[in-house]
Amino acid sequence: MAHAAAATAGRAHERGLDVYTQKVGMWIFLCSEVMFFAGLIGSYIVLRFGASDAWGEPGEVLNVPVTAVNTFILICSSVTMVKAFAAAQEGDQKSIKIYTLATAALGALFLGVQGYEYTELILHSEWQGSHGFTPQAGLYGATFFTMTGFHGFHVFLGVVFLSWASIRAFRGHWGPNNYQGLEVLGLYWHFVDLVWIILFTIVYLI
Amino acid sequence: MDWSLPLNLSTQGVVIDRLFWIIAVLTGVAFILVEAGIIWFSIKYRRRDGQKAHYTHGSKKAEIIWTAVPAVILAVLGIYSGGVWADIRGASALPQDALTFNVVAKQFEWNITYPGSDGRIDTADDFVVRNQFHFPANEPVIVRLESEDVIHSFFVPELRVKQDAVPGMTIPIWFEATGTGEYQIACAELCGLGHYSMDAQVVIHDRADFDAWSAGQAAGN
Amino acid sequence: MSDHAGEHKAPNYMLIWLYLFILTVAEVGVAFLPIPKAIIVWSLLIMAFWKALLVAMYYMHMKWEPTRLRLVALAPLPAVAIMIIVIMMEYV
Amino acid sequence: MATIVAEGTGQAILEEHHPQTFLRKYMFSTDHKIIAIQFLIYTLFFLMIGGFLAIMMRYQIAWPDQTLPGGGILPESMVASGYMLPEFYNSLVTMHGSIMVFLAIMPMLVGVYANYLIPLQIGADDMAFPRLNMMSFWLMVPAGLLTLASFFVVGGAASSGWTLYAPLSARPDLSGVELGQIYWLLALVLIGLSSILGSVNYITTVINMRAPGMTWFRMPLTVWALFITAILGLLAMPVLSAAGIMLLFDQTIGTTFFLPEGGGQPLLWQHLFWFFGHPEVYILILPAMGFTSEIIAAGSRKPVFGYHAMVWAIISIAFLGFVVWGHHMFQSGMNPMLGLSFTISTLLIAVPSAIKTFNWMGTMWRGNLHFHTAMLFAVGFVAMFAIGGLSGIFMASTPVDIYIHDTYFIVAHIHYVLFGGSLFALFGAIYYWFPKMFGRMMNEKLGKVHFWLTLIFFNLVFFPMHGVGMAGMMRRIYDSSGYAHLQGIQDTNALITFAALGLYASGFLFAFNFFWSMKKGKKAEANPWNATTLEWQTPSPPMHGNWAETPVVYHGPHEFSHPDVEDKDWLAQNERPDVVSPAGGGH
Ligand code: HEA
Ligand code: HEA
Ligand code: CUA
Ligand SMILES: [Cu+2]
Repeated sequence: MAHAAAATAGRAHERGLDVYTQKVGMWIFLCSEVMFFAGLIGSYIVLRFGASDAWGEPGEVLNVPVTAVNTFILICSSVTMVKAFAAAQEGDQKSIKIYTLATAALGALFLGVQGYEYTELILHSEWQGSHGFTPQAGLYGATFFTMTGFHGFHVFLGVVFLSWASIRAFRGHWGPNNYQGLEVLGLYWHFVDLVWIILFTIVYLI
Repeated sequence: MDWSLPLNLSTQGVVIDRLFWIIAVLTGVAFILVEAGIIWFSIKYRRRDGQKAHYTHGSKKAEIIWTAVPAVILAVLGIYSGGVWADIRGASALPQDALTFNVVAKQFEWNITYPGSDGRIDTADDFVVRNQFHFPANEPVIVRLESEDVIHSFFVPELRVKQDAVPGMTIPIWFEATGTGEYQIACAELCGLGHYSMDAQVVIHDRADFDAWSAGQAAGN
Repeated sequence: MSDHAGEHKAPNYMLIWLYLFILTVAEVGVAFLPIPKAIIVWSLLIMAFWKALLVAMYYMHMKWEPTRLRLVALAPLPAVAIMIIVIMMEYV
Repeated sequence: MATIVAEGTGQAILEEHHPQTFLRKYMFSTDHKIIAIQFLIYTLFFLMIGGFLAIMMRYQIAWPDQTLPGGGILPESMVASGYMLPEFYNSLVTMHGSIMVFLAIMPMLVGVYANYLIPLQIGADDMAFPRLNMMSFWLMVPAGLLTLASFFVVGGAASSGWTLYAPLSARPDLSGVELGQIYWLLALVLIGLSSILGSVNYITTVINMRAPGMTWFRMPLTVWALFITAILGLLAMPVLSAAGIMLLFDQTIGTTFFLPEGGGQPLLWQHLFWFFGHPEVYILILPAMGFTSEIIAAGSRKPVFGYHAMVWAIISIAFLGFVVWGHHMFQSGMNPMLGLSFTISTLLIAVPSAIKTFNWMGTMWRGNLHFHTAMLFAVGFVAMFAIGGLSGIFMASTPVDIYIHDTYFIVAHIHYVLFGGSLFALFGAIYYWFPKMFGRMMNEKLGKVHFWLTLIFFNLVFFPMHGVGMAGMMRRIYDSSGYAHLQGIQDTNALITFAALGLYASGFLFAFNFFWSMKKGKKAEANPWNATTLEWQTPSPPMHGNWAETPVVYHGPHEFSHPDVEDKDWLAQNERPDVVSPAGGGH
């Protein structure tokens, strides 16, 4: 990322978005992510409309309290992420390290809780008289695992990138002249959080 | 091959064919306009050294004309098509109390459930015949399409009827034959390796013949 | 370098966090209230939308971005709306 | 996020002075021009494969009762005792359509030309994200390998049509195909990822990296078309990926998204597929329209007639492209109430297409037409696309579609728009930009022979298909001899097959010209067509980094035959304005 700012400035260009290229690129990429999740969520809505009897009441199978805590974890990771970015802008090296690392850790924690949730569902729950709530458990199971699974996959990628950002933080890479990488990564991370907000509501609570 | 639509034997077919030929004329005119224009320009304005092309960025007037004219034609066509479509497939187009058949598609055959002697479907005297669809001419009939496995499509060219049979759905369509004879149901949706040979016999009778045939079948059951 | 993110006073990120926290608690609470399902669903959707908006506006800095970038971000929404509405019409 | 890091100008220039290994320079290059050439070779290869599958299909259709020549070398699961098996025919149709759309035409339009032309035509030194760009090519490689491999796995290649309608595509027990289908779905996900990464790159590059003076309305129409196409891809591809993944789960882990036995919805697949699929067909035509505009302007020595209208037509086609998908589903059992709105929106989309068609003719009007091969193909495009577009009007009318849906009338439409449209324009583009890409000219004599053979054979193959469709011949059937209503068309089918052989053979004439010219062609100057856009104002082929110094743009994109310019009939976009009275940015 060292030359990112210089590179953009070095290119004589027509007035574009007045925003540096990496950030524009990330927003555009997020547009496609919106469509991807819209495909999944749209299918969920349609399938649920078509066969509403196949769905459980909130809390019937899915463990809402645990997931609420998990949601809270993800929200916390969003605030640490944005704090890391703010720290980079101010050049507060100590905070940068703490916050990037915290974000990565919270992301990993989220995945851990999700893993626990999956295991419990698959091994120890009852759904429509049969043992275990799996992706094969009708449309309810299929949509649940597909949507939360793909979200989890996005979190996983985020954790990988965040670990890389943390390593860089410890090498003193980020600072007031070099915060773009954190900002772009932050956009991705907040988007993943945002998707979760929607998923949590429609999958667990409605 | 003679560039015509095959024999038409249904009331809907009359309207469909008329619409087909209306569009053929409209698009035919557009076709000649475009192709003749291209050929003419290609010859008339071919390269001549030492002469410059006419410098212009376009003409508002011309552009408005060739936007508006197609727009109007297409709008009229759309509304007309919509009307015909509503008559054929609209929610209220399905005739009341018409003779009804269940047609169930599966790889690679058509099973037709007949209403039997009481003329009503879903009663005890219904009977099923495989790959033979008999029905009377000159009255509307309803076909309730279902499929047991994958998507098939109920296609009888002479009746100008085509409708997919989708597993998990029951789709009613109707038509009225204007003549008698023997034809074929073809399957028009790729449904597996036997798709090409998923045909069934269609026999359109007079009402009296149909009743006689139906009674004979019911007795044979 | 014409980046606006650095020009505004940083918002109080913790306050947004508190907001999100309260809304999450409220959502979980509402979901189990003994009131008609339709009311629950609509209030949940509104709260979820509100939370999403908070994240986008403050954490993703949409509030301070130039309008053109906001338009980029909003571009897929009409497509999403069309897709979902039309597919839903299968059931009316 | 490592991949989002930009490669700076500085680094690009540094690289130039390092001796590079073959691997660095041609295999894992991040130079958009090299990546474009990689895509070109890749897509031409798949064009050849896709064409070959079509020829096998045609043979079967024309002579269903005869053995397939050379079929003996194929395994028993494809050709048994000399006769092609129906399941192999279904694989051929499916993979012909899929390969042509996803591995030949789409990556050729976008992977090759968006890559090559966008930076050059807007005056940038490379893409915004060169490494992402390299990745989008290398994702296509496993996709292609999976596709080829799928023919040779147990059960054969995917065989439920390029539209992959569920439940057939999701039920190995009903289709007989398991691994082949899975391979193809995996390939599709890779292709989706590749084209999303590509789109991000193209859009960002156009938005943020235009040279000074390159305002939106001075961009060449090719850039406009590719930019809007990228937006279509960005928003449509992910939906296909999502749907494809659900289908993959139905196929492999026993979910039931599209299977009614488990409460799923077969029609949901169709909605998702066509929500992607219709924008996809415009992905396949818009860039072609862009190339055509450019080539016709240069060939006519005139500015594009109605530049602004052309831009707005592209935008409205793209926008409307998202609201017409239901026209593929008129007979699918979809709620008939939706029929009318989809008919209207579909017919509406013909209006911007009409604007474009007439504006191309307007560009030729009172021009000074130079019929080099590229120009021939571009004019051929207009003539053929109009036929395909007009046949679309028949199907857009719901009642008529009842009869012609899933008949060869549709097959005729597909090929007039995809071959007569996209591929004609692509041939034009190859002839036109070849000198820029390889620094040599293609042979004009051979090119003209190739054009006329292609035009004639193409029409002999596909025009009679309208008649075959009117006679009622269904799509995707392996043998039509069992149908009474299809008895009269067998001679036509044989004629079509002979012509298809000729068409395929002309393809090899082109291949010869292509490879021969690459080595032996006449050396090309920087601007062999005397064209105005920026890519012609730098050497052929351009150096790494594209420009000796960043160009500054003063004029609209197609200033040919400007009355104030003496002694030549063109005015490059970056020529200083003192040559003429300042031309407004909007022209
Ligand atoms: C490049 C690809 C491409 C393009 C550009 C188009 C363009 C159009 N297509 Fe096509 N279409 C396909 C590729 C394409 N299509 C494919 C691949 C399929 C089959 C998929 C499958 O099932 O496998 C298909 C199928 C298809 C169907 C479904 C048929 C069926 O399965 O039953 C329909 C129905 O409405 C349709 C309509 C149209 C229309 C109205 C246009 C319009 O955009 C055309 C507009 C252009 C013109 C009209 C010509 C120029 C205008 C004039 C000269 C002006 C004067 C005209 C008038 C006044 C009428 N197409
Ligand atoms: C762009 C897309 C494209 C192209 C170019 C073609 C080209 C051809 N197509 Fe295809 N076709 C489709 C897209 C395309 N098709 C689609 C989407 C379907 C629907 C599939 C489905 O139903 O699921 C279809 C279906 C289809 C059918 C219907 C089958 C059926 O329903 O049963 C038929 C039947 O005749 C057919 C025939 C042909 C023929 C004879 C050609 C010929 O024009 C081929 C001639 C070959 C060439 C022009 C290649 C020449 C190039 C070279 C030789 C390469 C040179 C190499 C180098 C330089 C390295 N096609
Ligand atoms: Cu049944 Cu095709
Ligand atoms: Cu379409």
